[in-house]
Amino acid sequence: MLKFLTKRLIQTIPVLIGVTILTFSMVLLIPGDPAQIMAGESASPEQLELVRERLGLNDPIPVQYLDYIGGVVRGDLGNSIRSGRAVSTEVFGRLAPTVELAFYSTLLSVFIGIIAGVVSAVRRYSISDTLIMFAALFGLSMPNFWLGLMLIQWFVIGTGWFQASGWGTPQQMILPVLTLGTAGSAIIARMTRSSMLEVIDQDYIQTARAKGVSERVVIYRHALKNAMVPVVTVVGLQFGSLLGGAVLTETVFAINGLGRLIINAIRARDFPIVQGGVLVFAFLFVFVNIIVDVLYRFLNKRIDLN
Amino acid sequence: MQEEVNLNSGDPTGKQQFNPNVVRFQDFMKKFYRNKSALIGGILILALIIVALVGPYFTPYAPNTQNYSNLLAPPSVEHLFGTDHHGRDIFSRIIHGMSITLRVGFTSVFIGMTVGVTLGVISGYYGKWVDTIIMRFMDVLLAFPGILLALAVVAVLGGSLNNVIISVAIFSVPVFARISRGSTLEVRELEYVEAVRSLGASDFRIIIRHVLPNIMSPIIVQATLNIATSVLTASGLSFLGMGAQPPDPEWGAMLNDGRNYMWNAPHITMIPGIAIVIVVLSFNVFGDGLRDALDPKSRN
Amino acid sequence: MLTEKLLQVENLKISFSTGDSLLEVVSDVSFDIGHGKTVGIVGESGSGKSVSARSIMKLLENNAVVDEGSRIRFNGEELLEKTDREMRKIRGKDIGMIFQDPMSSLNPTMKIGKQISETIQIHEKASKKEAAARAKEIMHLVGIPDVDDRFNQYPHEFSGGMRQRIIIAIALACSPKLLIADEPTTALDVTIQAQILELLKDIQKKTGTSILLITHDFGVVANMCEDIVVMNKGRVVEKGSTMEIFNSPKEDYTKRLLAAIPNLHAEKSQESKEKLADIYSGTREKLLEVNTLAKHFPLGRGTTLKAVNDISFDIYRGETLGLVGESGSGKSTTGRTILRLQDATSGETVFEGSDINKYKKRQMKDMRKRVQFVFQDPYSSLNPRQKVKDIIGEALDIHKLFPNKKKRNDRVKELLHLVGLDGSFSERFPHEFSGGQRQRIGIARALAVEPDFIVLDEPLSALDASVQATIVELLEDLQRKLNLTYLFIAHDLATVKKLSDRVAVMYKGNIVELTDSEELFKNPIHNYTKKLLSAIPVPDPNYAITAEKVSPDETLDFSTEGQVFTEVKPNHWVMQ
Amino acid sequence: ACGTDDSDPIESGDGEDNGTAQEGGDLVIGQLSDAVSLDPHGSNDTPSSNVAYNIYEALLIQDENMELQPGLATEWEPIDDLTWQFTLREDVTFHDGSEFNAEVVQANFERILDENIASPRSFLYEMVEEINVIDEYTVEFVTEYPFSPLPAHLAHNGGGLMSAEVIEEDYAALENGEEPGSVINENPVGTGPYAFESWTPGDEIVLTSNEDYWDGAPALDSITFRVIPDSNTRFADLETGAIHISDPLSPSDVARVEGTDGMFVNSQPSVSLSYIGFNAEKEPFDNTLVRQAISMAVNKDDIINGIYDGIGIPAISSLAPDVFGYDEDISGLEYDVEEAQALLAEAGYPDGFSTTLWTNDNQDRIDTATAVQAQLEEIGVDVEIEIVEWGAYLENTAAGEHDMFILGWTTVTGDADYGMYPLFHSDNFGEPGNRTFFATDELDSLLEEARQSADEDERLELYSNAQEILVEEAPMIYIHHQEYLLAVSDDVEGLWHHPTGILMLKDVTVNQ
Ligand SMILES: Nc1ncnc2c1ncn2[C@@H]1O[C@H](COP(=O)(O)OP(=O)(O)OP(=O)(O)O)[C@@H](O)[C@H]1O
Ligand SMILES: Nc1ncnc2c1ncn2[C@@H]1O[C@H](COP(=O)(O)OP(=O)(O)OP(=O)(O)O)[C@@H](O)[C@H]1O
Ligand SMILES: [Mg+2]
Ligand SMILES: [Mg+2]
Ligand code: NI
Repeated sequence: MLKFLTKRLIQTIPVLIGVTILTFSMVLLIPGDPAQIMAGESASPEQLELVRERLGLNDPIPVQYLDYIGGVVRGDLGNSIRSGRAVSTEVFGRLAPTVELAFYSTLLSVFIGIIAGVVSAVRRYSISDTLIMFAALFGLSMPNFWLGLMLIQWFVIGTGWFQASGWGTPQQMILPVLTLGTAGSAIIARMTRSSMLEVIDQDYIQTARAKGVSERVVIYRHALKNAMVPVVTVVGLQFGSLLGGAVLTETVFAINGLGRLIINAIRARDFPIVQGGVLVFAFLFVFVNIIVDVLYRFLNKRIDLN
Repeated sequence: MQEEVNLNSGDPTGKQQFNPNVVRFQDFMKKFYRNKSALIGGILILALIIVALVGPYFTPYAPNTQNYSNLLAPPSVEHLFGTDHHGRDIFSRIIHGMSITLRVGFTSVFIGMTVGVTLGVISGYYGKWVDTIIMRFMDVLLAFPGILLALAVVAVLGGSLNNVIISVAIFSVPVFARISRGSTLEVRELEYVEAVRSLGASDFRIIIRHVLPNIMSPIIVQATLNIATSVLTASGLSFLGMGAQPPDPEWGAMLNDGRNYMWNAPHITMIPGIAIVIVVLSFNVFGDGLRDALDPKSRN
Repeated sequence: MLTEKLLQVENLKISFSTGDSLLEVVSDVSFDIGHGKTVGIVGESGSGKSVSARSIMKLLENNAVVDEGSRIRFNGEELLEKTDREMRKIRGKDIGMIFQDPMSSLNPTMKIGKQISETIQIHEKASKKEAAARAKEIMHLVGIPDVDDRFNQYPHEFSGGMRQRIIIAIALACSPKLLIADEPTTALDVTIQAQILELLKDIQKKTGTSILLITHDFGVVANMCEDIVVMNKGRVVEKGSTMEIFNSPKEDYTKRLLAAIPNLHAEKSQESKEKLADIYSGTREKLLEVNTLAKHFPLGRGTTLKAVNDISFDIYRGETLGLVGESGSGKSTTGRTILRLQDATSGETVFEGSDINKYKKRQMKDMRKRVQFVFQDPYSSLNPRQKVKDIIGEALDIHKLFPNKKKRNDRVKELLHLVGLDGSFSERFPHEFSGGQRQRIGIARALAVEPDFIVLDEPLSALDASVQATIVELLEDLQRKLNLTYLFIAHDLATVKKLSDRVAVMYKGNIVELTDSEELFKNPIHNYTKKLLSAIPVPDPNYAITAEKVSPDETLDFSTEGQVFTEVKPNHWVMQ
Repeated sequence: ACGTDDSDPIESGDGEDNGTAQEGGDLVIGQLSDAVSLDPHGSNDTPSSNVAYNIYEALLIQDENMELQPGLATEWEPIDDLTWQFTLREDVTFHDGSEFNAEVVQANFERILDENIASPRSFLYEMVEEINVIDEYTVEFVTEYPFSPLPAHLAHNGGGLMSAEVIEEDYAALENGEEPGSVINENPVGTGPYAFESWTPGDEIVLTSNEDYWDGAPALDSITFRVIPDSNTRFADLETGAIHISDPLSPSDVARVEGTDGMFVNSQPSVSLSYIGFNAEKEPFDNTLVRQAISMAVNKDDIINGIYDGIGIPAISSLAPDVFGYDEDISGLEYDVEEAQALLAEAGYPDGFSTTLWTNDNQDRIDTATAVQAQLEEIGVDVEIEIVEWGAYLENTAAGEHDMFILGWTTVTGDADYGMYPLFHSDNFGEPGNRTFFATDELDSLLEEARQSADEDERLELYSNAQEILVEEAPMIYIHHQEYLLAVSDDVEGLWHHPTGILMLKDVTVNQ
């Protein structure tokens, strides 16, 4: 296991290099000039030239890339083109809400999703199965902002129990977590259901039944663990994509998170921020995926990760 | 080469003249029919396709005709689903937008699934450095902001509908890859895979015949659900100039349009939302049925 | 309230819906079991034994239909009318069940120990710790070595026989009133089998448990049962006390069945003797040469399990090498490793002159056609989503032996016939078969490509005597005609003796004795071999297994430390 | 500040100035986006200006009628064609305690014009050649060419003045490889009524009352600018009292605010314009008749009523009524489909033609495009709408790759020069503002003459002519002058909204 972990951590490096290269190529591909955006729309050509020179934008791309990597190795992610602040300050300053939001929402969606999925599978084709499917599909088909705004309407304006914007207190955190968690639980529920159905008429489930253990134990202890691999994959993806920025939800609830930062940076062609953000994402992602792989192994000892 | 060698006296009993491939398919269909949900799902999908194809000829209004004297009207006899903020008839727009929405949702999922599952299964099956390379590459893709990728696609290929489909498909490749890899890791350790390997089956054969059928159900679930997310993602990219552009009545775009009117005219958001639900529901019901039909143990 | 009989089964009728038709597999089956009694069900493979047994627990496949006229009364209560919730209270506590298929009956993702202690925890309201202690005790009782380590392992790390013992342990954990044991000892060597049977009797004595024992092994029946029910083709053909049935069977089928019991004292054929002469004189071609082959499994915490410990032997073309030994001694592992289904830890397997561990892809594929494996656990080696015709036809497709599907399917039907199955079965899925039928599907699959060499890992363990005889005949026939070579792993020593030219005895990863079969059975030298031979149950109700035959494991622990394999007599090798 | 930035559809309020300042109060403003920079020279967006306006003061200010009033300068007069002289207010100190004097003014403007700083606001002062300190409280601006709107430009918040010490420190940091403005952003020091307290990027900026303010300490204890991007969320926060002002308010929400107790709508006619530009260098838009035809085929009332809920006024030219130089006697091209068709036929397109209309992803603009598309269909012009992402949009419209496009412009100086020169002078093709690539020699010289003339009447005359030409030539469809809308809590008093989009907070009080 230790070997596996070290190996995977080492593999982070090529991933990080990969994303930085990809981001740099985007700079080449997409229109929009950071110098222009920084210097303002009305800057004179001479001014632009100066800005480009100062930002090193005139160097050949490989040189810029190496400069950048050199900086990263020294722990310097550069400065935002738009605000001039250090990228690390901007990015890490927003990491906490994003990670917290992702974490709590995933927790919630795992909780709701698995229970709903199990109920759905156990009572296949019953009313509750159908209702859960409807709810899940509705949750998926309506964009996140919809639920977010509805929750604000009901629980902020309607009852005054919660706060609509910001992040930190429970009053601020519950609604966004609910918004994201509900959406996430939809897919987890569906995945759990189908995966459970695969497992539920296996012989060893009969054995468990023959032992006389309660149906709850049969389902949650025997069947569920065997059905978890696809579910864990989806949860990992879910968590990852939330880390990658739940932009719509962050926007609706005015949460000062990474997702919004990156989107704004992309729109402003603030590439140092984008680079920094993507690097952090990549790192988190690799990390989440390591956890997922370790969980695979935990769930099923036959899975050989090496 | 040695087919004439007869091991024992056992007389060949195959008297029926049939093509086993056809039988296999018929068999599948038989089960499929017996399965109510598959049938309902199939009928729904068929109905959707028919409506998408011929519906536009029968709508009460043109989808883009504006009427500024009748904005945001709630559903009524005259306007079944009400009108939007340009006074357009939402019912007609829903019908007209169906084919484009279905196309975006279905095609992008199909492409993403094909590529993703291929990569995921190869990765999970072979493991070792193949797994490392493919999965780290998927990590890169996942970590990379989709918008940036979409921007690049627009810059290089332009903003056509096909390109939005490609972009959305690219986003879903790592999702399918990870799901199919996870399940493959499990299946490849099972004894029957070992048994087939001992018969000398090629890896390709094992993957196609033995791994894939046994990892289908999470893939089916992901695919049927992804139709909804793809429609939403695709319309989320329209601000980059990708895909459906106004006034095309693409559902995801209609849904987003309603955002400013959620309080005075909630139906503008709800109706396309429900329309998407219905499409996704059809595919999900169908997917459930497909799963059951593929499962030899569930026969009713 | 004590009714006269603990279990009364009346007019049990069960059908399966397959495709469009209803298939009646159990018809009008009636029998009963008294308190503290043991009733054996014997009968043809596929005759409905397991289905009947499962129906008592109400754990049938969902496509099964129990006819309305059927009655199953347990302790005076009608089980068929009980709801699932009510049944749950009965299962495990009042009725324990040992399922036929040990691998698929264990939860692959739950630790072995937990699977046993769980039952104890529920039914005896024991604490986690107590339950674990009890579980370890039971594991010890069923003969699992190194219980503390094994407690935390997973089913796939257990040998076939060990898994079966775990299933037994689970069923015994709560001393139920009725124990339904469906072929409980098929994968066990005779010493452990004896130990288990003794254990069952012991429990019965202490708690008055009734046992419904399904088995094909008349030795076991003779030793255990008061009454016997003989089934054939879904019907009860004969019922009676053990003595009656053994001594004066009435029905033809019963007579045939009894006649087919292999005889340990039969002389070896002339043919076999000639073969041995060839081998010993060195004129017979060596097909396979195994040199200091080892396979180790990590046990965690740095320790390794030497499942196969530097063994060497040769296999000659056209011979049958029997491989017997204690459950968990490494027989299956040996088989898998020499076919490179698992990578060896060290050592080499020379197949026709070159080490298969160094084979290139092409050579490998070629070898895979010529060498086949029949897996010990038939169910899990069959792809659940494939029809039998595709399972058996797979190898034919892989090696492109038939130009079209029709010819291929004809061939599949022919193979099914060979192993005694109906051609129409080719359209079914694996879960729709009985244990013995699945086993034969595995054999048919191996025979399909007409290989040169087959490793048969307990190929007959689930078959009744008559079918067993058919298969043995088939194997011998093929060997004669096509000069096939077998590595025959089994615990049924009579069959091993009949089929094998030479026999190797494995014990704890080592081959402790190797000689021709006649010699081995006449003059066993190694202590383990002696123990083994003495534990063979005799298919005669007059000879019960005696207590001293069932050795506690201390005496069974014949150390092999520092010993070498030496030829004590001509062609008789023993670890000393 | 050409107002093209899509994230600032700015709102404004009428001066409901009750004057009775109560002591204390903490005002919280929920706004669409965060300030980019608190360096007054370092940004050009409305949120930044809104914050900066309270910290820094300029030499002059514009009142609600866009009339110039004394700021940090008490008097100003042109010395000759090229020279303006300003007398500075005495006894003004910065938040850090340093003195305000002529040298500070010089240091500030030299910084704006320093190419190394690359200030996005330098365009406002590019005509300034030198800044001379005459004595401690007198300063002189010398321009390259006669430029009469200079005082108006100096009233722009880009001319906000900061402490010379901070400027020095910032320069020092620049030497060390920091970005310009990095020191100022951390420690913005001005003379304004509120002093900088803290800034959590992306979240909020807090200002506190400057007790030593030269005009007396302001009423509020603090002002917090919170970023709340979603208008519905801002509404909810306003409703629950978490914020006091929601900026901006979208027209479709006006009814909702009006229907809710405890809040009101504050609206302020703006000096901004929304327009649809043609590419006058491309066929068929190089043809004046075509441009006129299309302009006449667009029903501005429908757009204003349908999309902006009737808020705002139809535009005739690029100048809003409040802008100096606006001529109310000029009438624009009237909506007339038949005439439009006739013109199109005359231009050689009796059956219309196909073209594209670009917009960025601003919802109002997309809706405008959608409406225009339907309207142009009536004269046979087949319009395809393309949404273009903001970065690409700016780049591609500046490069002239478009056919038609939708954009806006805010005359932040309140002077016609700024409302016309960048948009229509041939020097300003592309990036600087003239994305229609329309220019005529006549217009060029009118605009040049007008900016150089010191005589107000003459300037009015010249601009009137220019407006006539712009109506006639129709280089763009002038859609409307929006109104800045705010949702304000009833607890807030004394708030008004400047026509350039800035919130005037000096005299605000909050009942708590
Ligand atoms: N799920 C099923 N669907 C259809 N047929 C089935 C199913 N399960 C069992 N059968 C059939 O029912 C018959 C009886 O099976 P059963 O398992 O009871 O046999 P058995 O007597 O236990 O045989 P064995 O000794 O081989 O285990 C067999 O012919 C088998 O093919
Ligand atoms: N994959 C594995 N991981 C760990 N241990 C294993 C594994 N496979 C087998 N073993 C161990 O190796 C030993 C030998 O197992 P093997 O299956 O070869 O026994 P066997 O002689 O075939 O026994 P049986 O007659 O019970 O089938 C056993 O102790 C078993 O627990
Ligand atoms: Mg059976
Ligand atoms: Mg074995
Ligand atoms: Ni501007």
